[in-house]
Order: sequence, then C-alpha cells, then structure tokens
Amino acid sequence: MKIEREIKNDHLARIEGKAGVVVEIGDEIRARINVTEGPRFFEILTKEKNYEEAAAICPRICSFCSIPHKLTPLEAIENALDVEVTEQTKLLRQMLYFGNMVESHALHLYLFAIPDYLGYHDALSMAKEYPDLMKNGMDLKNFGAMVQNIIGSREIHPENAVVGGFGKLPEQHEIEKIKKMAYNVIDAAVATVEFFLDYEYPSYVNLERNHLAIKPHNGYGVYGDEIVASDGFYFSVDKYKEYIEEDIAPYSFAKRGKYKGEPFMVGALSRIVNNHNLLEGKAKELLNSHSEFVKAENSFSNNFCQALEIVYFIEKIAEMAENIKIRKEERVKPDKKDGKGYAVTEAPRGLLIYEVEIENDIIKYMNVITPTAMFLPMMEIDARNMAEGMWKNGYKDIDLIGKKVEMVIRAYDPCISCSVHVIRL
Amino acid sequence: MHNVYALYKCRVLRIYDLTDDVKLFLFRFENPSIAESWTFVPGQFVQLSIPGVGEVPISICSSPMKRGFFELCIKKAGRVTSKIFDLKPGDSVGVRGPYGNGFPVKDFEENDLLLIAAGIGMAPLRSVFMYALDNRWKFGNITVINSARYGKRLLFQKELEAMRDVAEAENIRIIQTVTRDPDWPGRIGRAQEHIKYANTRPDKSYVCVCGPPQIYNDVFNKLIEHGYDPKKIYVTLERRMKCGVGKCGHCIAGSSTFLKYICIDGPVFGYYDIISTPGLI
Amino acid sequence: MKLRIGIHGLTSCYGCQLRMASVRELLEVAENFEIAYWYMVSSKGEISHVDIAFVEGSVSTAKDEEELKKIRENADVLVAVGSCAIYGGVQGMLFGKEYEEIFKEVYGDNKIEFEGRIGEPLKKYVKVDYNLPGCPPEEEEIIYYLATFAIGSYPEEKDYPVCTECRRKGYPCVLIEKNEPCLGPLTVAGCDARCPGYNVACIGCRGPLPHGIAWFDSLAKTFKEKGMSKEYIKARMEIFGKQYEKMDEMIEKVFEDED
Amino acid sequence: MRYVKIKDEKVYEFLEGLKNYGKLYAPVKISDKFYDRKEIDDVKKIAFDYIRTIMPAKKFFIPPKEEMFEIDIENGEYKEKLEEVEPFVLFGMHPCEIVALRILDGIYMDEYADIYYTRRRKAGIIIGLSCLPDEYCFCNLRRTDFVDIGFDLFFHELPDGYLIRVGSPNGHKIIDENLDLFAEVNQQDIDAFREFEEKRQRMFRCYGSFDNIRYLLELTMQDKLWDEESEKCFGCGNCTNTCPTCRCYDVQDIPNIDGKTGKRIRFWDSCQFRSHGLVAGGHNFRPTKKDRFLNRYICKNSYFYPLGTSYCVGCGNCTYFCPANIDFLGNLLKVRSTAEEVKNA
Ligand SMILES: Cc1cc2nc3c(=O)[nH]c(=O)nc-3n(C[C@H](O)[C@H](O)[C@H](O)COP(=O)(O)OP(=O)(O)OC[C@H]3O[C@@H](n4cnc5c(N)ncnc54)[C@H](O)[C@@H]3O)c2cc1C
Ligand code: SF4
Ligand code: SF4
Ligand code: SF4
Repeated sequence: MKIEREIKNDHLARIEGKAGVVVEIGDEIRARINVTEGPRFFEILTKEKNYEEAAAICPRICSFCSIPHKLTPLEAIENALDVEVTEQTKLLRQMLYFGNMVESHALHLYLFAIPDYLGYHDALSMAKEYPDLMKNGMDLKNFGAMVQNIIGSREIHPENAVVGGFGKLPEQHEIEKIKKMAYNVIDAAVATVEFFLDYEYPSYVNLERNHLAIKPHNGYGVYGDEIVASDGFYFSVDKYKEYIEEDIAPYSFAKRGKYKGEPFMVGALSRIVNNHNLLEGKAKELLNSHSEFVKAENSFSNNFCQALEIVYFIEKIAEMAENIKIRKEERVKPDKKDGKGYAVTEAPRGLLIYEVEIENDIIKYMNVITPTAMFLPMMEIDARNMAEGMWKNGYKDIDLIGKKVEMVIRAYDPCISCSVHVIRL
Repeated sequence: MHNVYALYKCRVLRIYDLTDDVKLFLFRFENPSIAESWTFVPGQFVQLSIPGVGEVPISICSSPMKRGFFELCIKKAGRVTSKIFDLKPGDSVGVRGPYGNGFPVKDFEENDLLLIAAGIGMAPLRSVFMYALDNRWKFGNITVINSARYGKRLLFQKELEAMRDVAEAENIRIIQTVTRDPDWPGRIGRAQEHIKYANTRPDKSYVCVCGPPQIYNDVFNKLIEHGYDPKKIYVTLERRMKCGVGKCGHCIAGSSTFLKYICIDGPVFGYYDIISTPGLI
Repeated sequence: MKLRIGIHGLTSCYGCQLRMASVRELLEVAENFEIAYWYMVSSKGEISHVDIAFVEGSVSTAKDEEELKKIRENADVLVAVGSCAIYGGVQGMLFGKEYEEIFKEVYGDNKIEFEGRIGEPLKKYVKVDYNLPGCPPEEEEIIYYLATFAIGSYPEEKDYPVCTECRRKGYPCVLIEKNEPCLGPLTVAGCDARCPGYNVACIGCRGPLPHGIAWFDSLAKTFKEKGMSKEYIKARMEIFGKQYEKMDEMIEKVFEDED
Repeated sequence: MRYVKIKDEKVYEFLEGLKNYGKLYAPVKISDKFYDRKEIDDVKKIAFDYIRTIMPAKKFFIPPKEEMFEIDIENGEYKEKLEEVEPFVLFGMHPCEIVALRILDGIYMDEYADIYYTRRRKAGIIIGLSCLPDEYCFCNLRRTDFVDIGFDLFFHELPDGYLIRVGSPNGHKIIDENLDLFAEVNQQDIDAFREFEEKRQRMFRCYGSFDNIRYLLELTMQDKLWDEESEKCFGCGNCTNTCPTCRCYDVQDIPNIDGKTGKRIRFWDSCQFRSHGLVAGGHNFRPTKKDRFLNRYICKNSYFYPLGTSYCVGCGNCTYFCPANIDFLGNLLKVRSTAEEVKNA
C-alpha cells in the first residue's frame, strides 16, 4: 500500500504508561498502537514466591489500579486455599475498591481527558481558567485517596490488605470521617457528570461491539464469579481461557485480547451497558435523565459512564460507612497449603482476571489478564475509524486528526503498565 | 525563658576570597544592644544558620577586641556551606553563640605562643593570633606556622605575608609551608618539620594546634622532642554538631572513663586529655 | 527565576509520577516551577534543557536507555525517583537471568520489534545526582525535594532504616513479637513505618539502605534463627533488594555451614 | 518522708481524680507483648503489672519529632514555635525511668537550658510505681533500683493497696486535696513493704559491683567479642530509641513548596547510624558498624557525674527491644565485671 500521509506519535501524552500510535493513510487507512513500555514479566516475578509476597508484588503492575491488583490476587489466593473471609472484610474491601474507582476515574477524567474537551495541553494550565472545575477534580481524587489511605494504608500499593483480611482494621472514627467527606464531595461528582452533557460524541467511531462485564454479586458491585457479554452469553471465570484468547502483535509488548475471536470492550461503558439496571440513587436518576449519553456503540461514552460511576460509588461508600460498625476480628489463616483459584473483579478500566496455583504456600503458576490488554484491539479499531471518518469527510489537517485519535484512545483510559505486565496463556 | 536555639540576625558586610573554596565573611549584628554586649574567647565558635537550609558550627576567626563585628572563615564543604558561599553583602543570616570553652588565653599571658595550623585549621588560630596582636604587650615571642598542601590553599597567606617584615621586628615569626606544591617558592614540608624554626622558647611557650585529626600525633611527638611542655599544648577538635550546647549528642566523644562533649567541654582540649582518651581524635 | 523541571517515566507502574501528580500541593508545584516536560500529565513540551529532571522507572528497553541518556544530557541535575529507578524495582528481581529465556517463556516464538531487557537502575547507565526513594515516594518527601531545589539547595537523603521510624511512632515490633519477616531494619526510612503500623511486616518497598549499610547478613541470620528457610529469606529480600550489591553473597554467608 | 496508704478499692477513684491535675498518661497493653504509655480514658485499662514500655518516658519531654521554629526564608528569620504545654500526669513510672528523667534533666536543664524540654518537664507530674524485675532488668547493678527524689508520689505495692511515698510539694498537694482516699500506714503495711522489697531484690539476674565496668570496657575494646556481636547488629537504632536516657537528636530545615517559608524540626537520631559521626568532606569518626556498636556501650557505661550514676540505668529496654537479640548486659558480663550472674533467677 502506498502511504500518502502518516500520523505518528511515539509517546502518547496523558495516558498511564508508554505507548505510541501510528495511523497510515493510503488506499485504506490503518492504525496501530505501539506499546513500547518495557515488559515486566509479573507471572515470572511471582513464581516461586510465598503467596503473601506474591500479593505484595502484584499491585506494582500498575499504580492507577493497584487496589484491584491487590484485591483480585488476594481473592484468587483465598479461593485456592479455601479461605472464607468475614463479612466485615468483604465490606471493607469493597469500600476500598470503590475508593480506588473514585480516585482512578477522577484522575483520568480531570488530569487526562477533560483538558482535551476544553482544548488544553494539561490540567495545570486548565486549572488557571477553570479553577472550580479543577477543584472538583482534586476533591474527588482526594476523597478516593482518603478512603484508600484509611482502609488500605495508602493510595498506591496498599499493604494493609492481606490474605484473610486486614493487618489493621480502620477505627470507627475514621469510617465516620469517610462518611462525612462522602457527603461533602457528592456535588462535585454530580457536576462532573453534568460537564459531559455539553459534548457530543463523534459519530465516526460508532460501531456495534461486544461489551463484557462482571455479573456482580450484589448491586452494581465489582466482585463476582461470572462474566456476562452483551451478546447474552455468560461464563464463569474459571472458563475464561475458553472464551478470551490473546495474541501477539510485533509492535507491542502487550498481548491483545479477543472474545470468541472478536475484539471487544470492557470498562465503565461496558458495565453500564450490561448492568445499568443495578444502579441506584443519584447515579440512576442521572442516567435516566441523560440516557442518550450512554451509547453502547460509541467509546466516547466511556467518559460519561466513568462520571456516573463516580457518583454511584461515592453514594455507595457513604451508605456503607453509615452502616458499618467495626468489630475487632483476626484475619483468617488458611488451613490448606495447596490449591488452584480464580478471581475476577471490575477494575476501573474493566475486567481483571487472576488465576493462581499454589503448592505448599508457594505460587507455582500465576496468570493475569488486564482490561487494557482486552480492549487494545477494539481501541485500535476505533482509532482507525476516527481517522478514516475524518479523512473521508474532508479533514486534511493531520495534526487535528492526530489529536482526535488521541482523544479516542484517552476515552478508553488505557493503562499501558497493566497491559505489559505480560501474560502467559 | 530564653530559647538557646534562638538566632540573632546578622548582616554580611564584606566577603573576601581566601582560596578557591574558602571565603572570609565579615558580619555585623543587627540588634545594637547585642552588638554591644556580644563577646567571645578565641577558639569559641558560633552556630550559623541559613534559613531553610540548615545550621553549622563555625569558629570565630577575628579578635574579640573588635566589638559588634566578627569574622568567619568558611570552607565550602556541603549543603549549608555551599549556600553560605552564595551570600552577598547585605544578606542576613542567623547566628547564636558563642559556644565552647575557647583557648585559655588568660593563662597564655606572659608566655611565648606557638600556633600550628594545617588547612582550615588556621581559622580558629587566627582568632588567637589577632587577639595576641591586639594585646601584644601581654605576650612573649610568637610564631605562627601556617601549612597546607598547596600554596593556593594557604589561608590568610597574603595577610600573613604582608606583615612578615614588620612582625619580625616585633618578635613575631611567620612560617608558611606547603607539602605538595612544587611551584611554591617558599618553604616545603609539613608543619611539624618547621617547629624547629620557631622563635618560641619551648620551656616558656603555650602551643595551639589545629588541623585534620591525622596530623596531631606527629605534631605532638615533634613538639615534645623539641622540649615543649605537654601540659601547655592545646588542640581544637571538630565533630558533627546540631546544637552546640551539649544537647544533641552528636559531638560526644571519648571512652567510657572520659566522655566529653566537644561543644561544651571543648572544642579546645589539652594534650593529656587527648592521649588518655581513645576516640577523641 | 523559576526552576525548569522535567518529569519522566521509563518502565514502571507509573506510581511515582502518579504520586507526584496527586500531591496536595500540585497546583503550587505548577506555580513555583516551570514544568518543561511531563508526558503523563501534559501533551506539551519535549525533552529540552532543564535544571532538574526527575526520572522514574527502570531501564527495560533499548528505547528507555536512549531516552534516559537524552534526559541526562539535557539536565543539570538528575533525580532517580522510586525503587525502580534506584534499584530496578520488582522487575529488577529477574536480574541475573537471561532475557531471551524469559521472553520465550512469555511470548513463545513470537517476535517483537522493540528490544527489551531485564530492568536495571538508572545508575547503571547514567550519573544519578540524588535518589528520591519509595514505592511510591511519600508526598512529604516529594515536596521536600522540590522545595530544597527551589531555594537553591538540595535535599539531605536519609540513611537510616524504617525501624527507627517504627520506634518513633511507637508501633509494636512485628519481628520481635510475631516473628514475622520484617525488612524494616534494612529498608531506607521515610514512610513512617507504615506497614508495621498496620501490623504488616515491611517488605522493603523503599529499597535497601544506601552506603553499604543494609545488613542483609545480620537480618538473614536472625530470620534463620526464627526458623525461616534460605529460599524463603532470599525470595523475600530480593523483591526490592535483588540489585543491591552483595545481597546474594551476604545471605549465602549465613547459610554457608549448612550447604 | 511522708507516707500514706491507699486501699485497693480506692485506687481507681484516685486515678480518676488525677485527671483534675492534667491529662493522665499511664501504661496500657498495646499488643500481645508490648506496653506503651497512652492517654487514659478508662482508668481500668491501666496495666499495673507492666515491666517496660516500648517508648520510654522521654517521649513526653522530647517528642520523637517536633517543630522548633517557623522560618521566614525571604526575610531570613526564625520564629520560635512554642506550642501550648498543658499539665499532665505520668502514672506508673518505675525507678529506673525516674532516674533516667533526672539524667535528662541534667542534660537539658543545665546552663544552656532547653526551653522545649523545660516547659514540658515543669508541666509533668510524676507518679512512681513499684515493680518486680524480669531477666532483662539490672537496675540493681546501676544502683537505680530505688529512688529518693525525682517523683511527686511513689506507689509501692501492698497485698491490699499501695504504700505511697510523697516526694514533692505537688505530691503533698495531691494527697491533701484527696485526704479521704488515704489511710495511715500501719505495722502490717510496713512488714509487707519490707517483704516486697526483699522479694524484689532476690529476683534480679545479677548481683555485685558493677562500677568498674567502664574500666574493663575500655581495656577490652579490642576483644573479638565486639566483632562477633556487632556482626549480628542491624544498625537499626532500636536500642537507642527505646533507651530512656539516649537523647541524640538531629535538626533539619524543611522549606515549604513556595520556597518562602519553612520550619526547623528536630527528631530522634541514633549513634548507630552512619551519618551520626560523619562530618563534611566525608570523614567519619565512626566509620564501621563495630565503631558505632561500641560507641553505645562506651557512652552508656560512662559516668554522668552530676548524679553519680552511669548514663545507663539498667532498664533492659535495649535488650528486650533488640530485633537481633543482642544482650547488652550479657555482653558486659562477658568482659568480666565482678558482678555475678545468678542462674535460674
Ligand atoms: C567547633 C567547630 C568549628 C568549625 N569551624 C569551622 C570554620 O571555622 N570554618 C569552616 O569552614 N568549617 C568549620 N567547621 C566545620 C563546619 O562546621 C562544616 O564544614 C560544616 O558543618 C559542613 O556543613 P555543610 O552543611 O556544608 O556540609 P554537609 O556535609 O552537607 O553537612 C550536613 C550537616 O552535617 C553536619 N556536619 C557536617 N560536617 C560537619 C563538621 N565537620 N562539623 C560539624 N558538623 C558537621 C552539619 O550539621 C551539617 O548541617 C567547624 C566545625 C566545628 C565542629
Ligand atoms: S516492626 Fe520491623 S520496622 Fe518495626 S522495629 Fe520491628 S523490625 Fe523494625
Ligand atoms: S513499611 Fe516497608 S513495605 Fe511498608 S511502606 Fe514502608 S518501606 Fe514500604
Ligand atoms: S543502655 Fe539499655 S539498659 Fe541501659 S538505660 Fe539504655 S536501654 Fe536501658
């Protein structure tokens, strides 16, 4: 193919991790996302380690979702060793997880995505002219961080969550603090949703697609055992290898997921598409009054859905904080030393699957599939369609097309570090 | 109650380059009543603060006879001293002190005085020297041995050189020597090798030594060989210091039978203190 | 005059940059410094001369190396940020193994057009002026480092272990009390002994103490006396300490008589 | 000396009443094995049988970290930062710790009195409590096992209450203001007190004279014992941090992000750290771990002349809280003092 024009960006800004994008325009239009972030081989790093240590290593896959990368392996390990954690532990973990959702979404929207919408290079310059908007973002982020600090010991790489429970339980007065703060920031969350109502989605990326999301245990949660696709099919996590496969492209250290051989999507949009009827409270009201902003076929809706989720998770945290009365309890120690376990959760960017095999307390096999690796092929298609749509409609300004392609990518909130932790199937 | 860590504001009046990494600073107290009452004994030091960076102990190197002003001779060594080097006339710093025992200059009176300095060691000894000049009639013969590795590292080299001739007439001998500088036109060799050229009478002399810890034993041996009285030999020591007033514990040195704070029991110690106390130097 | 700073990431979890981006004083940082380059946060700017470059991540690809050298050439001062940049990070654990073998284990016979390698610390490639430890670094320290630079000075690096902060905080010692393999004694302080404060033994995420004062041997001996196996001790200590000179040797020494 | 008695049933009422004199701090159990002094809400939580706390009482007078000055960098000024000091009561101080405080007094309230320490010291009421030693205690060797001064009140355990010694005007005041809680000391109490003291004396690990240890230590500094023992050491500073008389601190200026303001802080330091003896130009007065290890033995065994005791008060904290299991007293005994170890103590 003769290449007429090329858009090449070696290092995409405002995403987590290192990737580039290349769009080639010729008789046909091609796009590819080069994942240049170095490989880190987490499956090998955790092999031959005691499971406690493995669970401490996993969060280092990615800082933005270090909570999911802590809580999901913990669950897989606990499943392998038949550890049944207490109700209180489950609740606190969920709260911790929700805190991470709020922080991760807030950071992504305010630091990475919104500057695009308003035409800024970064949030810092945006903050000068939109101080209130930026303050909303910081408040939401700080709230999420606070929840993680209190329950998880810190907002990045939480060491307090351990197999069987927690090293130390939060104090009741800290839970009260969470509750109080949750009510304080809810308006900022609603304002975030409203921000997106002023924008329309580019139609070039409209495309029917499959959305995969968890079937949550309770409510619009993050824990579950089954994965549901928008084509109606569902399967339990231990069968994941039968339906989700991954291949390798020579231009990427990240592997690339396919569901039944086709690219698919995961993340906030997929969750809302599949589980919207589980939403409650303000988030539900907002969804009902603005349902046209949730477009299953358009990945730009992902940002709107993230904003909706922030509202939902803050309300949920407040509700949980309202009800929880901290009881002193010891962490549950496993009786078994061997086993095989699976776990799937909804990380901010979508499905996260862990599989472990333990022998005599030592990890013999670990496999991780991250959301970004799953949606990479879909993201590439959308990026291509964006470029093609614009080109065919007469836009010849390559820089502008490049910017829009980046926006598509940012809408997904890809987590490149996650994607190259590197998987073995 | 007075806060011993509280600082007096001082302004830099003048800065002189002594060598490429040593400068001489002239300071003045802002507060007139302090300027009037503040005094010290040669061998004492101050704690000097650069706001936001930190605090360091520095020996005073001028004569106490000069009221309201004092000089510090500072070598650029690390975080704080580098910032001190950036000071310009008119800038202000925080100072407290003076601290330490200082040299027993009153005892020195009516005796000869031998000052032996190596490297930055000239800083505290210059104060003794200046004091002796200001009170010339109280002292006998005086010799200053100023040594360094290279000629360009000799502190106060020009100042001392300039007074050499006049000084001889006043029974003050100035010996400047370097150890590693082939281009140096003057004397060569370590400080102790020049003790024999001093004009001081061993049986009538007090000796003050300051330099890196490694030189002390050699200097002591030479002095004793020449007949100087060990009881009358003094050295000034250095340690890490954070308070200067015997609190922070960093300068504690010595052995279990003789534990000393360099900051309040020193920095000036007698020869017998040194030899009976492993760990002091 | 505002200092020009650049913030960069090589291969890592991006936690150090995220921590920098989420400090409470972020807007003040933006006000007091000219941020010349920060790809994670801004699409403006390219590598150009800066007063201070902060670099997180380990060198894990040929591209990382190239980028790092370019950063170094353009920076007066270079600060290695976080455990990856200082010791290679968790991925640095593979140090000593063959890259090709590991690659094969993961990617099979597939070829990838970029050259990867085992993660190594920055100091193996360029001169590093200061280390800002942590996994990720603490907010307070990030601000301290920046502020000391801002006033024309530089930071004092800590050379004492987490234990001392554990004691200053009054936490019960998990090593003495529960015989848990706490790495606090050889890990550089700065986190206020967060994990022991949560009854969790320190895994040494901030990396071993600098200046050759991380006593892996003494600690391994104590662990051994508490009944831990050599494999276990090694596996734990290497998570953040693999590329500390002599770590292996020091542990071997303790078990010498047995083998 | 004035003596009064309090019966068991009145003790909690008395403790509750102490809150009128300031915030009440006393030892409580903080984990399976450890105790620490905490502010007391419920006086029933106070641990009367504790032996040692993980943080020595010095924390109340020189906190682990404190701000000394606010700095105005632009104008080159340091403004002293003196926070409000409220009166407080330390209940349950053992003799060794009371002596330790007097040593700190000697250091901190000398000619160059430290204002931060002095203000807190003046605000604190010290109430002693008798104790029975464990195998780590050797206050008897240091002659700090009994205190005559340095407390306001001192509680001695009796089978049915406490015999109280009154040690200061403040102590008298507290007794006088609560007179109805106390009884006269009778012959039975005196017998019980004597019995307790005799029993206590029989429980120590070693007996004999220990003062000569400083000469013996100085003479044996070259022994290979110190190579072997320092090899085990982590250099972590737990010994100095938990020592009631170790008081080294470090000072740092911390600028704020605006570069215009900042604070000067001080925090506990330790001679076990590399930088403790480091001076500019890289010279280190204690370059090896062994130098640093020995330094503590030297320092602690040297004399604090104003009190006529060694800096070490024999509390055993440094051994008990050493994660490397290094036995301070054991090592001193190895350089052979004339004190004798009693097996099966
Ligand atoms: C009694 C006394 C008198 C002195 N007189 C002079 C003098 O006249 N001229 C001169 O140039 N230098 C003198 N020094 C040495 C001077 O104090 C150090 O060079 C200075 O502290 C280095 O600090 P820095 O921050 O620049 O170096 P860094 O190495 O960055 O030091 C960091 C910190 O360590 C401490 N520290 C480091 N080195 C020393 C040291 N040698 N002594 C004490 N504390 C140290 C300081 O508290 C300092 O804040 C004297 C030292 C003492 C103890
Ligand atoms: S818990 Fe760990 S960090 Fe704390 S004192 Fe013990 S060994 Fe040191
Ligand atoms: S205690 Fe250890 S593992 Fe925990 S944060 Fe500190 S250095 Fe990291
Ligand atoms: S040296 Fe040890 S035994 Fe002596 S007072 Fe200090 S902690 Fe107690």
